Amino acid sequence: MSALLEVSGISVSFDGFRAINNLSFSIGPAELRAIIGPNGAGKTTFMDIVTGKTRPDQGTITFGERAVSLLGMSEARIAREGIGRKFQRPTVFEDQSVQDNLLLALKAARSPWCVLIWKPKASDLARVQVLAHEVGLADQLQRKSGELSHGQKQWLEIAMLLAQEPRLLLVDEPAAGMTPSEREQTTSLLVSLAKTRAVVVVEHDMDFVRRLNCRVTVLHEGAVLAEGSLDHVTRDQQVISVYLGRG
Amino acid sequence: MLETSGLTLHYGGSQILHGIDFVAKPGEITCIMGPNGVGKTSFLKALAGTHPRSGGSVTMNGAALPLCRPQDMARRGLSSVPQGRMIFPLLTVRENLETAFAVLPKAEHQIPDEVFTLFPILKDFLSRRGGDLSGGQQQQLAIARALIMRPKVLLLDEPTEGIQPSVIQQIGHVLEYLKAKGDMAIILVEQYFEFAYGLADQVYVFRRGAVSFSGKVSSFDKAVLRAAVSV
Amino acid sequence: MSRSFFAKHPSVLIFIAVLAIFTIMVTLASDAYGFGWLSTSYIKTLGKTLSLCLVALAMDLIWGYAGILTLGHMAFFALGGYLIGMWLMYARTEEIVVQALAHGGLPATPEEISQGIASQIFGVVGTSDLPAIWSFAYSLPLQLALALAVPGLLALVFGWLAFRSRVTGVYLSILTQAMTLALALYLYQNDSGLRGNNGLSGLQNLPGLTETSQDLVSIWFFWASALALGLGYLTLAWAVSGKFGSVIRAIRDDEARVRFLGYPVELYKLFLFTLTALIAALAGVLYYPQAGIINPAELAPIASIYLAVWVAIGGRGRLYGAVIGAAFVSLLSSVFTSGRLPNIPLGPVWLSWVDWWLVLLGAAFVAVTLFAPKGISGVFDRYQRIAPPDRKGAPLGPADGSLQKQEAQA
Amino acid sequence: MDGRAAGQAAKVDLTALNPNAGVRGVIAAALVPFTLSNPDPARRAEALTSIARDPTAETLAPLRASINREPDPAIKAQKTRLERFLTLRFDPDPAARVAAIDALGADTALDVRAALNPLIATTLVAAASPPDGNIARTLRLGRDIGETAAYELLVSAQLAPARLTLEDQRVALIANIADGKVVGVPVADLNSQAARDLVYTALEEAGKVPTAATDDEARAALASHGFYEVFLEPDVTVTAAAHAAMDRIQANVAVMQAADLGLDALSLAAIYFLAAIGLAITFGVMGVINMAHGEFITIGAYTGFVVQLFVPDYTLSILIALPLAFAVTFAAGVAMERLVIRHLYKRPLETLLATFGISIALQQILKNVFGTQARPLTAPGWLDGALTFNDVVSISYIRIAIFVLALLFLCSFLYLMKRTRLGLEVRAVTQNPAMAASMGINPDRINMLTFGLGSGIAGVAGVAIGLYAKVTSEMGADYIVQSFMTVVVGGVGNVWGALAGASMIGGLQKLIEFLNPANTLAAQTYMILFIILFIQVRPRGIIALRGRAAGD
Repeated sequence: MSALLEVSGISVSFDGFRAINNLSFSIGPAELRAIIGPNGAGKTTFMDIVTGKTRPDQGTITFGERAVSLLGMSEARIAREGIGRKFQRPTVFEDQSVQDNLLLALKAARSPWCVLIWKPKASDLARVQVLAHEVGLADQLQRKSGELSHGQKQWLEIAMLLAQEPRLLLVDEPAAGMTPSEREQTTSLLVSLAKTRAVVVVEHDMDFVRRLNCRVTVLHEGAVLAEGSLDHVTRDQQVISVYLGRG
Repeated sequence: MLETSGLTLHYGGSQILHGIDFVAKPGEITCIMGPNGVGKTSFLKALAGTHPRSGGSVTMNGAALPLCRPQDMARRGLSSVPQGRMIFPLLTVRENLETAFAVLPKAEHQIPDEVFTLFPILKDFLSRRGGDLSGGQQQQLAIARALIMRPKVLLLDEPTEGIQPSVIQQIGHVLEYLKAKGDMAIILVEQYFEFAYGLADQVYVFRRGAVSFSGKVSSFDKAVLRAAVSV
Repeated sequence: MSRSFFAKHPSVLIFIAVLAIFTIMVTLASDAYGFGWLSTSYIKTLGKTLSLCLVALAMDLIWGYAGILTLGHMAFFALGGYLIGMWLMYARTEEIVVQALAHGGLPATPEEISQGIASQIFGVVGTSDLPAIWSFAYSLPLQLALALAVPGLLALVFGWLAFRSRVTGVYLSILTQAMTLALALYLYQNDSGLRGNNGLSGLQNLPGLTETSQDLVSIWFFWASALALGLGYLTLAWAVSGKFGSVIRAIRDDEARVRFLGYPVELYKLFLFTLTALIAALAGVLYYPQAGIINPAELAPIASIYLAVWVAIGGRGRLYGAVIGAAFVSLLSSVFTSGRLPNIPLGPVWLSWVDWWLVLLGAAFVAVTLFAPKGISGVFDRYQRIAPPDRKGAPLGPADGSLQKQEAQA
Repeated sequence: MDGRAAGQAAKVDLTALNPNAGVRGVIAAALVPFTLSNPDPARRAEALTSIARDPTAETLAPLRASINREPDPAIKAQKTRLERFLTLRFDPDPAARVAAIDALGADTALDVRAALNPLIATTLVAAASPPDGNIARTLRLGRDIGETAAYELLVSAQLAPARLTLEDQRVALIANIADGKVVGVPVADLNSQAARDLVYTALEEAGKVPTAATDDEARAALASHGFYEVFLEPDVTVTAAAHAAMDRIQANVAVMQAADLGLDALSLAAIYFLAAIGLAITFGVMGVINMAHGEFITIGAYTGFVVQLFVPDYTLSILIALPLAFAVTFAAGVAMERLVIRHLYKRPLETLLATFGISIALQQILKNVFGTQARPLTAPGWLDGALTFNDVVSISYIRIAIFVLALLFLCSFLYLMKRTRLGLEVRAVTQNPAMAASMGINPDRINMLTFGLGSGIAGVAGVAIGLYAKVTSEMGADYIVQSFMTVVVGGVGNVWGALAGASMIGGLQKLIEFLNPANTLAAQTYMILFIILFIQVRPRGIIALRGRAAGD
C-alpha cells in the first residue's frame, strides 16, 4: 500500500528548543490513525508542519500518488491539495449563517475572481443540505453559527471539513468539551470517514482512542516513541514511563 | 483551609468543570490526580483566579471569596507554581524572586535565607536570566518565587513534568519540609504516581471535569489507586 | 441582478430609491433646472459629499468587511483628482493660450502653444518646461485612463509588497500611512511636476464649456456623482452579498482559518486593496472638478484617518453605514465650520462653533468607538431587532493569545 | 554752524572722495612697513587682517621683512601664513610659488581655499586652433559643453553670427505681412515652425530680413572650432601644484563633511529618539497605538511656553519646564489610559481610532487656547551659537543639549527599568501579564503607570523640540508618523529598538539630504520608501523581541 502522506526526517526548533526531532510518519489513503503523547510532545507542531503553517528546518513531506512535495507551499495551496484540518477550539465564522459557513467550505474554485462571480447551483445547495443533515444541523441552516452550542459548532466545523472533500483529515482533539453522547457520535463519524480517506486524530482521552480502535502513534519529545495497536503501545515500557503515569 | 463547593468553569461555550467539592487543610498535601484533559489545571486556575469560575463558591479559612482577580488572590495568601513554570525568561533569577515582593510590606522586601537553604543552586545563579536556566532549575526558581510570597495556600501544577530525577527528589524534600512546617495548605496536581503517592495526605481523582473519588491516601490500596488514576 | 437579489437585500432597494429621490429633489431645488432654492456652491457641496460617500464605500469594503484598516485610501482619491486635474488645467490653459496668441499677428505654432501652456502652468514654480508626466495631459481619454491606472498600479505594487510579507493589523495601518505621507511630501516639492504646494487650480472650469455657467456644471457633476455612487453601491452590494462577501468577512474574523480552507488570503487582500483604490480614484476624479482646487495637503495622512472616522461613525461592515457616516459627518462639518451658526455665550467668552467643532468631532468619535462600535447604523439594527450572537465577551476575530488555547488543553 | 542750510546742491554734485583701488594700494603699500612693525601687537594684527582682506603684490616684501623681527609667536605664525598666501599669488619666481603652495599641505581652512581658487580659475575660450596660454583642458562638444552653450561662446567671440530667436523670427515675419500673406504664403498657414522657417528663408533670399545662421551653418561653425578651458594663471607648474593642493584639500574636506554629516545625523537621531521613546513604551511595551502621542509632545512644548510667560529667566524656566511638562503629560496620559485605552486593550485598531479622536480634539483645543501663530520657546543664552571644530565641522549648542538630553533619558529610562521596583513590575507584566498577576502585581496599575510614563516622556521631548523648532498646535502631528516609523523600524518592544530605529532613520535622512542637498522633502520621501522596503526584509524591525505586542 503506497502512502498518502509521507513525512520523513523532519526537524524544527523554536529558539533553540527542538519541537520536532527527526520525525518520520506515513499514513495510507484510507486509514484512521490516532496520535497521542504528553503535553509538548509536538503533536500540534506536527500538524502545523503538514498544513504549511510552520516550515521545518529539515526533512521532506510528500503527498498523494504523485508524491508532491508540500514544502514551500502556502497553507492555502496545501489545503487545496486536499488536506483538511480541524482545530481544537471550534473555529467557525460566527458572524455568518451555517449555510454560508458550509458554502464557504464547499469544494469550488478559490480565486477571488471565480468566487466573485460564483453562484450556488441547486446541486451545491443540495450538497449543503446533505452535509448539514449528516451532522444534525439540517434545521439550523439559516441561523448564525455564533448562536450554536459548543457541540454544534464542533459539528459544523466537521461538516465544513467534509465539504472541502479532503483526502487527508487532521483532527485536533475532537472530543474536547463534548458530552458523552456527542463523543459517541464523533467516534462513529470519524470511523466511517476513514473508510474513504485518511484521518489523523490527535487526542488525550484514552477512552476515546480506544473506541476509535485504530493504529496509534505515540509521540514524545518530537519523535515517534511507539506505533501499533492501542494494546500494543500501552504495554510498551517506554510509553508507560513517559505517558501513562510514570509508575 | 481552602474549600470549594459546586465549583464550575466554562471555556466559552464548553463546560470544563462540573461542580467540584474540594477541601485542602494546612499542614497537609492534597493531591489531585487523573489523566490529561480532565480539568485539573483548570481547577487550579479557578482557584488562582486566572480564569474566573462560572459557578460555585470558594472559602478560605471560613471566609467566602468573591470572584476576584489573580492579584487579589495572591494578596489573600494564595500563590501558585503553574504548569510550564512560567518564570519570567528575560528577568534575572534575583529579579524573578523579587517579583514576589508585590504582596509583602516594604520592610520585608528581601529574599529570606530559607529559600537558598532549600534551593542552594539559585544562590549561584542569581544574576543569570531565568530563560537560560535548565528546566529543573526553572522549576526550583518557580517554587522559590512562590514561597517568598509566604502563602497560606500553595498550588503546584505538575512540578515534576520534564524534570530529572535528582531535582524531583529535591522538590519532594522541600514539599515534605513545608508540610512539616504546617503553615500552609499544599495543593499538588501530579501525574507522577509514585511521587504523588509518597507525599500526599489526601487525594482527589478527577475524571472528565468531576471528582470521581477522593479520600485519605492511607485508606486506599496502592495498586487500586494506581489503576484508577492511570486510564 | 435578479429580483431575488433585491428581495433578499431590501436595504439596497431602499438606498437606491432614497438616492434617486434625493437627486430629483436637489435638481428641482437647483438654479439650473429648478426653483433655485439651493445655491450653486451648496449643490457643489452636496455633489462633493456624494463623491466622499463613494470613497467611504470603498473604505467600508476593505475595512468594515475585510478588516484591513488602511490609512492610505485618500491618497488614491487625491491621485485620481490630480490626474484628472492635469487634463482640466492643461486643456483650459490651452484655450486661454490659444486665445492670447491669436492676437499675436501670426497663428500660433504647436511649439508656441505648448510653450505658452507650460509657462502659464509652471511659472509659479519657476520653470517653463512641461514635465514628462504631463505628456498625456492633452487628451481626456488618456488622462482619464491614467487617473485609474496610476492609483491602481500604485495600490497593486504597494499591496503586493505589504501583503506578501504578511504585514497585518496596526503595522499595515502605519505602513499605509507612511505611503501617504511619502506621496504627500513628494508632491510638496516644486520639481515634482505638479506645482508643489500650489497644487492644481481652476479645475471647476470645464474646457470647451467656457460659456456654460457653473450653475449647470455643478448639477451635472452632482448627477455624475449620484450615478457613480448608485452604481458603486449596487456593484459592491452585489459583491458582498454572495460568496465573495462571505470570504472576505471570514478573512476579517479569522484569516488563518480561511487559509486552511484553501483560499489564497493574500490574493484576496491584494484584490480588495486594488479594487478599493480604483473606486477611491474614481471618486477623486468626480470630487476635484467640484472642489476646483487640489494640493498636496489633500494627501495628508489625516485625511485618510478621517475617512476611517466617517465609516466608523456610520457603522462598519454595512454599506449604507459608510454612506450615512460620510454624508452625516462631512455635511455636519460643513455646517459647523461655515461660521453661520450662532456662537453660544458662555459667561464672558463666546463659544465659537468653528473653533470647537473638531473638539466635538474628536470626542464624539471616541464615544462611538467606546460605546457604539456599530455607529449610527446600529440604530437600524435596533429597529429591525437584529441582535448580535452572544459571544460571552469573546472577540469576533481570531483567538487573541495562545493562553486560551493552552487553557483548553488542560 | 548755525543751523541754516549751507546751501542747495544737486545730489549728483556731492560725491564722496572715494579713492580707487589703485590709489588705495599705493597708500597701503606705503603704510604697511610701518604698521607691520608697530610696537602695538593689536595694530600689527589689524594690519595683517587688512592685508588678508585685500592682498596686493606690493605688501609681500615688507611682510617678509617683518617676519623675522616679529616678537609675538601667534602673530608671527599669522604672518608666515599670510606670507605664503601672498607668495603663491604674487612672487615672481614660480619655484617659490610652488613651494608656498606645497607648504600649505591639506589645510581645509576657508582662507586657504580662497587663496588657491584664483590660481585654478579658468575661462572658456573658443578658437579655431588651440590658443596660447596655460590650457586646463580641451572640451569635447556635447559631452563637456553643450552645443547651445558652445555656439553662444562662438557668437560672443564674434566667430559666428547670432542665431535667430523664435521671437525675432516672429517679429520679422509680422513686419513682412502684406495682404494677409508673407512672400505669397497666407498668414493662416504659418502655424508650424517648418512653415515659418521656409518663409523666413525666402525673405532672407529676397534680402528683406537679416541673414541668420541656419542649423547647417551653426553645425559647421561648431565643427571648425575648438573649445578650451584656459587657466588665468599662465605658469603651468603653479597651476599643477595648486590643483594637487586643491585635490588634497578636497579629500580632507570630504572626510570632514562626513564627520559633520555624522554629527548632524546624530543630533537628528537624538530628536527622533526623544519623540519616539515614549511611543516605544506605549506601543512597544503595551501594544497600544497612541495617535495622540504627537499632541502630548505639543502639550509639553506649550507647557514650556507658559512657564516662560511667568519665569523670565530662560535657564530657570527650562529647568522648571522639563519636570512640569513631564507631570502635565503624565497626568494626561494616565487620564487617557483610565478613561479610554483601558477599555480597548487587545483591540489595537480601535485604540488607534479612539486615540486619533483624542488627537484631533486636543489639537483643536490647543489651537483655540494658544492661537494658530507659532509661539516662541526661547533657549537660554548659553545655548546660542555653535561648537566649531573647523571651517567644515560644527554643531550648534542646542543640538548638543538635545543630544545630551536624549542620552540622559536613555540612562534614566534604563535605570528606571532595571533598578527600580516599578521597572521590575513593568517588565514582569510585559513578559507575562497573567503570571505577574499571580505574583500579586496589579497589571492594571502597571499599565496605567507605563502609559503615564510614555506620555510624560513625550512632554519632555516636546520641550526639547520646542527649543529649536517653532511651537504650534500642529508640531506634534509632524512627528507622529516619523515616530511610528522609528519604533517599527527599530523593533517593537524595547528601548534599544527605538534607539536603533532613530539612529537609522536619522542617519539615512541626513545621508539622502547630503546626496540630494537641494531637497529635504525628497529626502523624506525616499526615506519612507526605503522604510517600506526595509520592512519587507525585516518585518519585526532591527531588534526583534518577542513580547506582548509582537504577537499582533
